[in-house]
Amino acid sequence: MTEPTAEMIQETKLYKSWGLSDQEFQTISNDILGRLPNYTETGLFSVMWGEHCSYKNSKNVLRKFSNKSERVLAGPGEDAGIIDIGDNQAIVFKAESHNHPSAVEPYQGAATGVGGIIRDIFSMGATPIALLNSLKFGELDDSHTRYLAEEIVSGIGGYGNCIGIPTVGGEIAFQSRYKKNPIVNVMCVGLIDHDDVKYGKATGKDNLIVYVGAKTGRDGIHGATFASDEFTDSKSTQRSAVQVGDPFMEKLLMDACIELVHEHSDWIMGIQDMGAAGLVSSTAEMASKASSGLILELDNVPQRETEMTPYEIMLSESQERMVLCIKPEYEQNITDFFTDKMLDAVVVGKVTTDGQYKIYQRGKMVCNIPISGLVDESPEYKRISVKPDRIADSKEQFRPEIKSLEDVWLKILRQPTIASKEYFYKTYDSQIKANTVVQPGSDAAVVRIRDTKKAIAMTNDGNSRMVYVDPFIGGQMAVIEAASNLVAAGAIPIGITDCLNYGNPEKPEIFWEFEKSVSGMAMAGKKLNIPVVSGNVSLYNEFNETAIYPSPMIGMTGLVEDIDNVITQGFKNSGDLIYLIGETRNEFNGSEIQQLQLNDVKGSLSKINVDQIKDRFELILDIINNKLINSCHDLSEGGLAVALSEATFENKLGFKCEVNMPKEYLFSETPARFVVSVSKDNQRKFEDIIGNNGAKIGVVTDDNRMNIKTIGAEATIELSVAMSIWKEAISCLMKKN
Amino acid sequence: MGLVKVYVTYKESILDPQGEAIKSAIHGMGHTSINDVRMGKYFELNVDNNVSDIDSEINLICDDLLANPNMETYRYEILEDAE
Amino acid sequence: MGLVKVYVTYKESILDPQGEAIKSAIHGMGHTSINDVRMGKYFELNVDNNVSDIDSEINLICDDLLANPNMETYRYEILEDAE
Amino acid sequence: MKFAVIVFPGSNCDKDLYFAIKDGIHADVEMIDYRSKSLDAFDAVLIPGGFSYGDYLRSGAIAAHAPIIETIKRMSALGKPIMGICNGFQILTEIGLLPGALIRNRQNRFICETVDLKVKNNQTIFTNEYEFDQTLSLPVAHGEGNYYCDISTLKQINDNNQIIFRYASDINGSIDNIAGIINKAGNVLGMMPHPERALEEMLGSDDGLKLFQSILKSHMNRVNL
Ligand SMILES: Nc1ncnc2c1ncn2[C@@H]1O[C@H](COP(=O)(O)OP(=O)(O)O)[C@@H](O)[C@H]1O
Ligand SMILES: [Mg+2]
Repeated sequence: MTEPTAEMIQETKLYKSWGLSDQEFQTISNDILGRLPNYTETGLFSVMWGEHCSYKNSKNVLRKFSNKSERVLAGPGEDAGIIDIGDNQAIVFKAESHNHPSAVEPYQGAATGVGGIIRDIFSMGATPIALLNSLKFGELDDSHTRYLAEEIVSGIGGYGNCIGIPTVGGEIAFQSRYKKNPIVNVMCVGLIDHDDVKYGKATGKDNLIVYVGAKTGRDGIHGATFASDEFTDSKSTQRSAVQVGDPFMEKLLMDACIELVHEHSDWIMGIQDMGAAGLVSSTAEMASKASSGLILELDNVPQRETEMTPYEIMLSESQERMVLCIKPEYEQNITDFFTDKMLDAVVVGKVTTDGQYKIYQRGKMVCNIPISGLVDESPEYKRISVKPDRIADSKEQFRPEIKSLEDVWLKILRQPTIASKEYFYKTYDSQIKANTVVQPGSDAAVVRIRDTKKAIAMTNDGNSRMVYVDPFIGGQMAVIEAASNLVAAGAIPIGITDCLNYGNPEKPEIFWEFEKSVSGMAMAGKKLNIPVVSGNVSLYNEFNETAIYPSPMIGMTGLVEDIDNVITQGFKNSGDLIYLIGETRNEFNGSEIQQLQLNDVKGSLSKINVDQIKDRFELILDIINNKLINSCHDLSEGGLAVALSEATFENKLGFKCEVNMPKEYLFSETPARFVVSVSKDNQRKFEDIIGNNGAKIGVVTDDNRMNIKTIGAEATIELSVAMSIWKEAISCLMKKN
Repeated sequence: MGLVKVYVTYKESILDPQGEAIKSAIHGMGHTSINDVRMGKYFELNVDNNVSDIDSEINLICDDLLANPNMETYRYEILEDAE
Repeated sequence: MGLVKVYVTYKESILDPQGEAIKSAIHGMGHTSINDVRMGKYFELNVDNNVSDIDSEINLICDDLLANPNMETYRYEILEDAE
Repeated sequence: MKFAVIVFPGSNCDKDLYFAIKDGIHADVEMIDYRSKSLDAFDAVLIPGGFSYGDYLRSGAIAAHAPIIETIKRMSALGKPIMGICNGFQILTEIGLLPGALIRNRQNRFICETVDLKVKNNQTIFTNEYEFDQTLSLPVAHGEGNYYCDISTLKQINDNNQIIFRYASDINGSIDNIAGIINKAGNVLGMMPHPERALEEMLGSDDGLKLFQSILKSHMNRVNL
């Protein structure tokens, strides 16, 4: 195939099918190059200026986030954010979306998502210690959805289990909007000593660019622009974008890179993973960070296929590859080092000072463009934002209809979004490395740090129903819920990473959802002093023009200073007293019970007093650190009824409670409430501290029953019945054919 | 009853990590005359004799389930009355 | 260059959970005329032409590596000059 | 006493096992590369869990051809204790030091959970610190942990008391709920559950500790004889 000439590209507007607008093409030709770009150059611009790499539609919204706190060592801009946890240690974490690849090839799409996020962490020199994932699927009554769920989950497990990083937590929700566009967000957390941090920089004239890892094939070409494109039935044959993951290769690569950073830090100037838009994005960004230029020799790039064009080599998204910038005197050491680890490392270029990106193949220059133009001068758009009609202004709340409290209670426990996710998370090795103190099944996962008293708690949250109903308040709730989960485990929230999943931002209503929900998250994060240090944006999540619910995912990490204080959500002893902390209000819009009874969510959400919630978090941490409670569980979907039920399942202990509220309120989803259990010995001290922030509602029992009295109603449910419904709901649905 | 054998392999351009690992193990064992290894899946389906259009049935099953057309190709043989 | 195709399957006596899972998925799709599914592995080996005794070489590779005789059986075909 | 933890490309429970020896029973331990030619300096060999060579082809199949395997076989012939956990067990069956094979879990899925198992033989160098029929709570994490052997092999290992651990209930389809077996000579143990993950109450169970203590104690007894 001969490539079209620069003139032909201009004439046929080929660039448009690659996602560049006429205006953008003009800027490139007139302002940046002063000539027409050739085929390869057009390709490079089109991926680098795509949403995935350039954030052109989202940059100005993302500025709302605060990324500062006394603990932040590095924020957005690096492969991952870094947060100080004391003792010269830090955690490094980031989340990544792989929605589109997972829709096309669910196993590999999800697996390569995991592989990619792990590379982001070890490329900074950190040792990955945990993985999490946030998944949103269509309803499980659909066979294609079940297929996607099964394959996506096994792809995540397949990669994480093989490479040996525990998958410790996550969330899974179901809603028909995700049927053809599942949400697959993965997060990785790593541990590092301050002095070991490495940045992805290509600096110092004549230093060498070294390529390490798997060979380059034609995988995923234009994967990055593909991710910025919507799905339609007719486009479902985008074949070239499928990448296959090789977790074995990545394990070798990970161990080697970590060892290199620890033992031979003096050999290397910078290290970077090849993620979206492969070689071009990694090398150009490394050069841009150091204001350097680069020369690349494509003939040296290890290739799996024959006759690859420069365009293909530069844009390939073959997995398990890294780029290093090294000092020339260590070239032999580096190649020997990697050869010993069964990995190929080859010099593919060098650093220059002219700021140009020059690429050669078979002696011919195939690209010569200013790096700043490619990386830093990508356009930025402020899209039009219009409030969708569905957003309600009225304060009216949905009123649940409850004839039999028992019935509704059990129905709610059977809802896939509420039911135990064990069927899925049991396929993840959550214990490898022997550090997982709290495994999946409680509020936050907790992983200890060996040889210290510290532990890291982490969670993924984001109730997209609430965000759909009211993006601003729903956004606040996502942050508050994540923080509640960490606090309930005994951890101080210290940092946020996010995945922002939305529809097509060129549609004003979608952009409004995006903007408002980010504002909500940013506001809550600022007030709670939890900085956003990394993240990812995934737009164009649509199928046949229907967008997913606005689905921001908050990945949050927390610090446990004394691991002996960690607690879980389950009741521990019969006879312990049960308290509800936080006021329960008449709030049903966007709730599980509204979804159940209306098969829809709507209405407006009530304002949230974040300052008050901040004080409540401090109160909870205070009672935990004073060892005054035996369990703590935050209330989320399904409200008090679900939280109390979940607290019984861990140790098969029941309860007898009485609350001074109407029965409907058992399902209210007022945020930031907690159910705690307290031994009688601690009652006095506990009550002194909580004052009127909470109320005693009952006692833990060992009679295998859940019993609750409300104003005018009472319900009793056998624990075994509730438990089997809750535990088996998802596996029953999955086994249906 | 008929037997249908289905072979599913990655498309040429798709990375086959297992094949690569197997190849280097084979080389390590001294069999250097093996230049290349690709690994695929193999299925044996037993089919009732009363199926009217077996080809279209098998193609459906392959397209929808046994192979993902985005990365794999398949072929099959029908062995009538293999029983 | 010759092409060798190798098929490895679980022994008859061993339950094949993947085959079972696929069978029920196929039934779920409405193809109830498929009575039984077994899943195995399929390999394509490219072999230099100058190998003297290709059968013994392939048998060695299969016995030592591609199949575990405790649970699997294999068969192969040689396609000379498949090139 | 000095332990070797063998590291194959793709092993990923090697460090856990290393810590189990170092911090769990405070013995000497070293990580040994799969290309090493000698294990003369060691008293016991531990083959860790993980995904050696990605578990590609079949778990343990490719590792069975690694250079160190011949050395491990020699150690076995000398009667040195050899223990394979999870992937290590798979490797030991692949190289024929233990009978049978580990096939795909009956439910066709990877499982990670903490399960109960019973000690069915406490007269071994690996289990003498346990009681007979004692129930242990140990984590499992595997996709191919379904122990299979033919009927005559099953009879043999039963007759010789080679079945060391059984699951308290069927978790993966293993024949006779077999979770761990020993060779006829009594010096090679393979088991699917992970004792190295169960050394501290904080992580859910410390039932694995006695296994490592048994090995240490047996060695000391022998040395002191
Ligand atoms: N995809 C997943 N991977 C791992 N663990 C999960 C996943 N989904 C849910 N879990 C676990 O199940 C438990 C309940 O999850 P969830 O209902 O989202 O909790 P919460 O409402 O407290 O945020 C948590 O421990 C969570 O980590
Ligand atoms: Mg919670």
